[in-house]
Amino acid sequence: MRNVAIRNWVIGAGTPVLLLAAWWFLSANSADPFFPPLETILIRFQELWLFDHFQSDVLLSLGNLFLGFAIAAVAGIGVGFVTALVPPARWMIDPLIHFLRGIPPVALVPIFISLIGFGTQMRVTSIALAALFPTMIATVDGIRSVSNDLMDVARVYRLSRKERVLNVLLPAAMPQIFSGLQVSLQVAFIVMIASEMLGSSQGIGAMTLLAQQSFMTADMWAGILLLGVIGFLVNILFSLLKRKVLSWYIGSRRMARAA
Amino acid sequence: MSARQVPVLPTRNRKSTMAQQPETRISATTPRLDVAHLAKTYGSGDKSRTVIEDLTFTVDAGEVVCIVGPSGVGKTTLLKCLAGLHPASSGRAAIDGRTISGPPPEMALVFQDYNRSLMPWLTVRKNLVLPLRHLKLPPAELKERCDSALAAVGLSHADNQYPWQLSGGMQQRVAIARALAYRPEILIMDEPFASVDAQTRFDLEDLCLKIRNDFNMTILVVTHDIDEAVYLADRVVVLGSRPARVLKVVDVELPAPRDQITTRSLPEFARQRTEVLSLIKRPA
Amino acid sequence: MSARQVPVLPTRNRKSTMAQQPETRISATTPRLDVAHLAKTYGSGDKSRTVIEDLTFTVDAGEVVCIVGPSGVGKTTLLKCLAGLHPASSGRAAIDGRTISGPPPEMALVFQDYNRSLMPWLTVRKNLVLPLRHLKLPPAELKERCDSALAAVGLSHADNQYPWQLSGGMQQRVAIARALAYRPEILIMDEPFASVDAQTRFDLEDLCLKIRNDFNMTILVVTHDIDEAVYLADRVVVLGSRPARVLKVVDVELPAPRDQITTRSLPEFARQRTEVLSLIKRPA
Amino acid sequence: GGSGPATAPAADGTTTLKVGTIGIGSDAGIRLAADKGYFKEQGLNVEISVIANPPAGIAAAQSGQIDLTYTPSIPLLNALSQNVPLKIIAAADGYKDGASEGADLNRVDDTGLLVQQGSTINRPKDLEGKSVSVPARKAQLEVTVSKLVKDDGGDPAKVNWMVLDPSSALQSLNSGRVDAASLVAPFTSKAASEGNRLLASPGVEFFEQGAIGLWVSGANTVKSKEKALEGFKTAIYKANAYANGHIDEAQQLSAEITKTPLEVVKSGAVNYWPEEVRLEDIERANKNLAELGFLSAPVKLPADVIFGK
Amino acid sequence: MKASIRPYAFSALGIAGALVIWQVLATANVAGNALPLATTVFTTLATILGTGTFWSALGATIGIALLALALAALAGVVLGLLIGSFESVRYATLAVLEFLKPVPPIVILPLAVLVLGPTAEMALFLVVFGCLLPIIMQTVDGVQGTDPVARDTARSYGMGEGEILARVVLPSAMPYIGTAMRVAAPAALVVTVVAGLLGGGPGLGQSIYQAQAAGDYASLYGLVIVLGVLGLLFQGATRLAERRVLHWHESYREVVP
Ligand SMILES: Nc1ncnc2c1ncn2[C@@H]1O[C@H](COP(=O)(O)OP(=O)(O)OP(=O)(O)O)[C@@H](O)[C@H]1O
Ligand SMILES: Nc1ncnc2c1ncn2[C@@H]1O[C@H](COP(=O)(O)OP(=O)(O)OP(=O)(O)O)[C@@H](O)[C@H]1O
Ligand SMILES: [Mg+2]
Ligand SMILES: [Mg+2]
Repeated sequence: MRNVAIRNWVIGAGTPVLLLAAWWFLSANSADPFFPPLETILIRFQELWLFDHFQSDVLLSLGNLFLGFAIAAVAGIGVGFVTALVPPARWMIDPLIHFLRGIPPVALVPIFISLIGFGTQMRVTSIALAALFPTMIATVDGIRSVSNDLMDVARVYRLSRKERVLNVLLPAAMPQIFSGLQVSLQVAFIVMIASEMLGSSQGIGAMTLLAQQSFMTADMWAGILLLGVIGFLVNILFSLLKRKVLSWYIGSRRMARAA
Repeated sequence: MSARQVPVLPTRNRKSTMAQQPETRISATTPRLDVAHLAKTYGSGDKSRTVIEDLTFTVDAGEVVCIVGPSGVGKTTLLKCLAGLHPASSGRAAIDGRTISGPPPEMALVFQDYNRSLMPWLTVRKNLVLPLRHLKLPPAELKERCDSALAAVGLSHADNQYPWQLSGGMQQRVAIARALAYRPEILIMDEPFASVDAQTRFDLEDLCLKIRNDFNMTILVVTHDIDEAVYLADRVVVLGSRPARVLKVVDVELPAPRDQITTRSLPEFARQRTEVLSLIKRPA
Repeated sequence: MSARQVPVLPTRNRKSTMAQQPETRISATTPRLDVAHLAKTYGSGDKSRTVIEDLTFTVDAGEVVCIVGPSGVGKTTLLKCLAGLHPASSGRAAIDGRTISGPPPEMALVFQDYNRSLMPWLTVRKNLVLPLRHLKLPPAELKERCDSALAAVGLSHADNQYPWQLSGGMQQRVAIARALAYRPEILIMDEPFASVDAQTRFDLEDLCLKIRNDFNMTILVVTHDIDEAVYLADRVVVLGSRPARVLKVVDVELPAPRDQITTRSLPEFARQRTEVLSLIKRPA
Repeated sequence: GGSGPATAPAADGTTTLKVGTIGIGSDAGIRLAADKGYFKEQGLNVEISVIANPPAGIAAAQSGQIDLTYTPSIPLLNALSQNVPLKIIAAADGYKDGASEGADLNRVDDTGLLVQQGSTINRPKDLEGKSVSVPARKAQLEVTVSKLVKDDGGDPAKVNWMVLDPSSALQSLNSGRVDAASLVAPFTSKAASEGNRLLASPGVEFFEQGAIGLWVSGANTVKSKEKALEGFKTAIYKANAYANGHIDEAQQLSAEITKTPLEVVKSGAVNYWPEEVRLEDIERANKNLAELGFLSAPVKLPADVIFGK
Repeated sequence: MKASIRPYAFSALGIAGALVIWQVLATANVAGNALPLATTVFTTLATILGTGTFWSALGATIGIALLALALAALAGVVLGLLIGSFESVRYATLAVLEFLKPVPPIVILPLAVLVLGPTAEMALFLVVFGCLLPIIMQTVDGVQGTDPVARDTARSYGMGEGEILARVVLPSAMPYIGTAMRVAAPAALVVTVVAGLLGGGPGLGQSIYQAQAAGDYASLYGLVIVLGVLGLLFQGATRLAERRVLHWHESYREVVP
């Protein structure tokens, strides 16, 4: 039993280390302009991001990301509730929502530019708008799949409308809302990068794209690495939040599996 | 489990027509619950399906009535009509003469799907508290009600656990405790003891009889277990055929303080259960 | 439901040590199933939890043995050890003297969580066929086995439906039919009739006794219903306390062709059930 | 003499060359070569596809995904500075010798720096602290405008560069979201016709003369398709000469390619298609880039960077 | 009868309302030429639909998206079954997968463009990269989510490991895979377009880029509308496929009264 745990731990930690080592040694003497040595990439990473452009670019990008995502989350859940609870509203905007959802958010960026310019508002608006849909759709799905049994309980014990929304519908739909939020976060991340391709060339996405266009491949790799690390960390942060809020759901799922 | 040593549930303090009019308690002329020519059809048009056609029976105040009948006959449907969750298609169900048109405030319902009727995101205690919120009770009483209800079903130790951390039988008891903490005047339970082991089942049956005595609660129980029906009930309503109708209402005449060992070994008990059994066993 | 008019299940054609050595059938000296000092501990280290400590009992060929005991005592755990799904922590369980180390081919298990043991993506018939595939039976026999098993549990009409289109009791019967179609020599069932109504339950109990007689099947049933245990069993194993141990093995001496009405009204029946009951009811 | 398997002509004796362009007015040159059959004369079958931007074209060319790409000299120098193996095959567009000494610079330069009619910006130095749109960072327009600012005594680092596609840039200029826009034809003439003022012609002031737009191949392609590229060069120069001699016909084609009305094309700069690539012109740009700080040092151009020289 | 028509009436109302608002805003000239009239856009769209280049771009987009989706599904399910079934493989890949999972394809777009150029292969690579990980992760979840009771049932009836994998584990992982595909299908389309828009790959993305570069807003909006409709079709198709394959699953069961 113990041996298995240790073995798993070794495998789990060892493989990434091994892969990094392989990358390091295989690329060490690379002359290919597109695959520079890992060492060069890491040096550029340190020079570029720690902490030269940290404030001006990294924080700027992250600020837009979080602001846009927060707006999307609040609006998505709110609109989702209204849509789910008022059938005529749902019938009216459902087709439009699914239509808009099929449009790549990146394709909308030029339209936003022409409508609201290319400043921070444009970036935040495009992030928020694109990230709104997954949360909203998940919220509607979540509310509609709340079991009738729970709603019957709420009626039998005569819970008020407010209690029903806050104490039954919201928590019951939470697991689905969270998976919607997770998709929203991914979309927000994508649009964050895309929105930086135009306007003032500040931000991680803009710098990475610029590095690519001027053939500074080490810089481009450093940017990709940074974006990967940020995506990873943001995802971990989100998972922690989810674990806290949905501890009951995760626990019950685990229980159902182990039973 | 110590349901037999049930802590005394304190007398309820909610306004109660019953408590204020003690003379009606024994009066058989004003039934507490009155089901008259009740019919229920699901759906409409081609897809309509009549589950209950013409059901008539009454439940007096302070009575325990059990409903038995084959699976799918419409027992749960009947209870949902009584609880005001489904409107009756015709006929009527009334409490104290008032026709039921929405969930009546003096009633609580323990659902058949106990595992789906508990909120999985709330601990056991919070599940009990949820329906009590809008009663705006003083905190001390709130706590006291939950404590005694949990003690009554033998789950005092589990109050901080989540429903999904409990075994099926324990979940079922949480659903019962929630109804007890609500202190209804009429308690309706749909196969409430289906998932508990024999010992706990006996304890809960006795708890049921005890709260009836202590609070003069009116109790309606659906069960598949005919022994249980006979042991618990003052009267057993036997439902049969589809659409559902009352085959017979059997009056159970067993001596008053019932006891799991002695009551069940009475010859009269055997006679009564055989009667119900033969009603059910006849070819559909 | 017409389990009472059970179509005769044809004699099995699978190789069977039993069938070839008829003399052992009645011999009490070589028990079919032998549980000796069985112990089962879940987990290891600090988190370990001993569920079964030292369990010893035997089941003879052609016998029906019922196991009763409080919820969570370890009945399901015991059955999973017998079915070779969990290894025993110490002691041993053996079939015909062979220690069980993996799922034994002559055994079928009906799970307590019947609704989770049916594959929701397969129709009722395909659920029955699934475990028969690797037996490589001729198509005609395959069909015949499924037909008769479905008829036996009264579900011939439902063979093209999906499990989730059926009521709980019907699902449970599908799980039983699957085991019947597999034609095991030893049938182990974990609370197999918990979700069926009284009438169907009686029918299935009688089916159980019938297949034992027709095929000399050895049957082990876990149940919460003490009446059922006494009605079905040749012997009742009463489990108690935690970790689980055998409180007593009660020999049931009721006349051979049992009948729901007459057997249950025998004074001897009442005596036996009271004995089991009092064993269970004593304070834990 | 490269005669690898890739040079093997098709059954009908023609070799296929995949060429990437960015879809601008000077594409009239290559279009003429195709339309007039100059490629066919050389036994070539040229497939033209549109690429998003010169760096993408360079990437595609070096990896062999396409055989030739259009690129201005600045992205090429950027790539060469990072050791991307490329060769210049032929000239695609540029300025006549002595163009920078002419009076009407806007008639030769298809790039332009524009401000609103009433703007307070009157000379490149005034751009300090102002927002100026460019189609891409560190690319031709940023570099050339930077030189204007620097030559005028200003500091290009103090300019607020905004990346905008030309139509958004024009719109932003009109609505005052940017203070100046650097544009390429046909947007320069569009901007002028919408009431904006041309401040300078950065292209010709930077490059002065010679080839700017180039047809470029990856080093591997040059090895394996030497003969075909030789043919391409011949055909292109024949077309360039024809275009220079038949401006009306070329402008007609330009209008088609860029989907702009012919009047707008005619009102803008007149394209010029050079008939050779001179190392000194490239070196001049190279030196300017280094002086402006876009390159840490001038790229050491290999002796054979220009194909066939 | 009346009740079943109402939703559609409201939907039509919603769409009509949106179009009217658009037309009014455009007529009021709130965003200059950046917001053309709805009517202009639809007439432009009609002309675009008449051109061959549009259809070949549309074909390229759909082709790339579908091919990549198929590749990703095949590889993802196989890898997912492998990772989900063997603990050591799972531990070995855990960290790498967790790192790659949140990395959107747009992050490696610059690299893909550099190495593969503005080609169909580049778009294909990006789409596969974007769809593969969610499918792998979901399949692993599905394998792990296989009900142990179902697995035990199969074992107790003497079914072999391979048979259990094919007949029990795979079907019960199907709903997870279905969810992954439903998310992946529109995503595949989106990434294909992005690869064209930002990386110069072939297809509608490139057409949008060209329309935008030329300041041709009517075409730009027309193409965006085409994408919206295409997205709807993709979603509809995956939903339909899922309903067929997963008709037995809770979310698709037709309730029999
Ligand atoms: N919402 C509904 N719509 C249509 N038919 C329904 C609905 N609910 C129940 N039914 C049908 O009504 C009949 C009676 O169902 P009900 O649940 O009342 O049976 P029951 O007597 O409680 O059975 P059990 O003992 O199995 O709980 C069943 O045949 C069922 O299929
Ligand atoms: N996989 C497991 N790991 C750890 N503990 C377990 C596991 N399975 C069961 N247990 C524990 O073992 C004990 C016995 O469980 P088991 O399911 O055997 O009880 P049971 O007698 O079948 O109860 P019931 O009548 O409710 O079905 C329980 O306390 C349970 O929590
Ligand atoms: Mg019911
Ligand atoms: Mg069990």
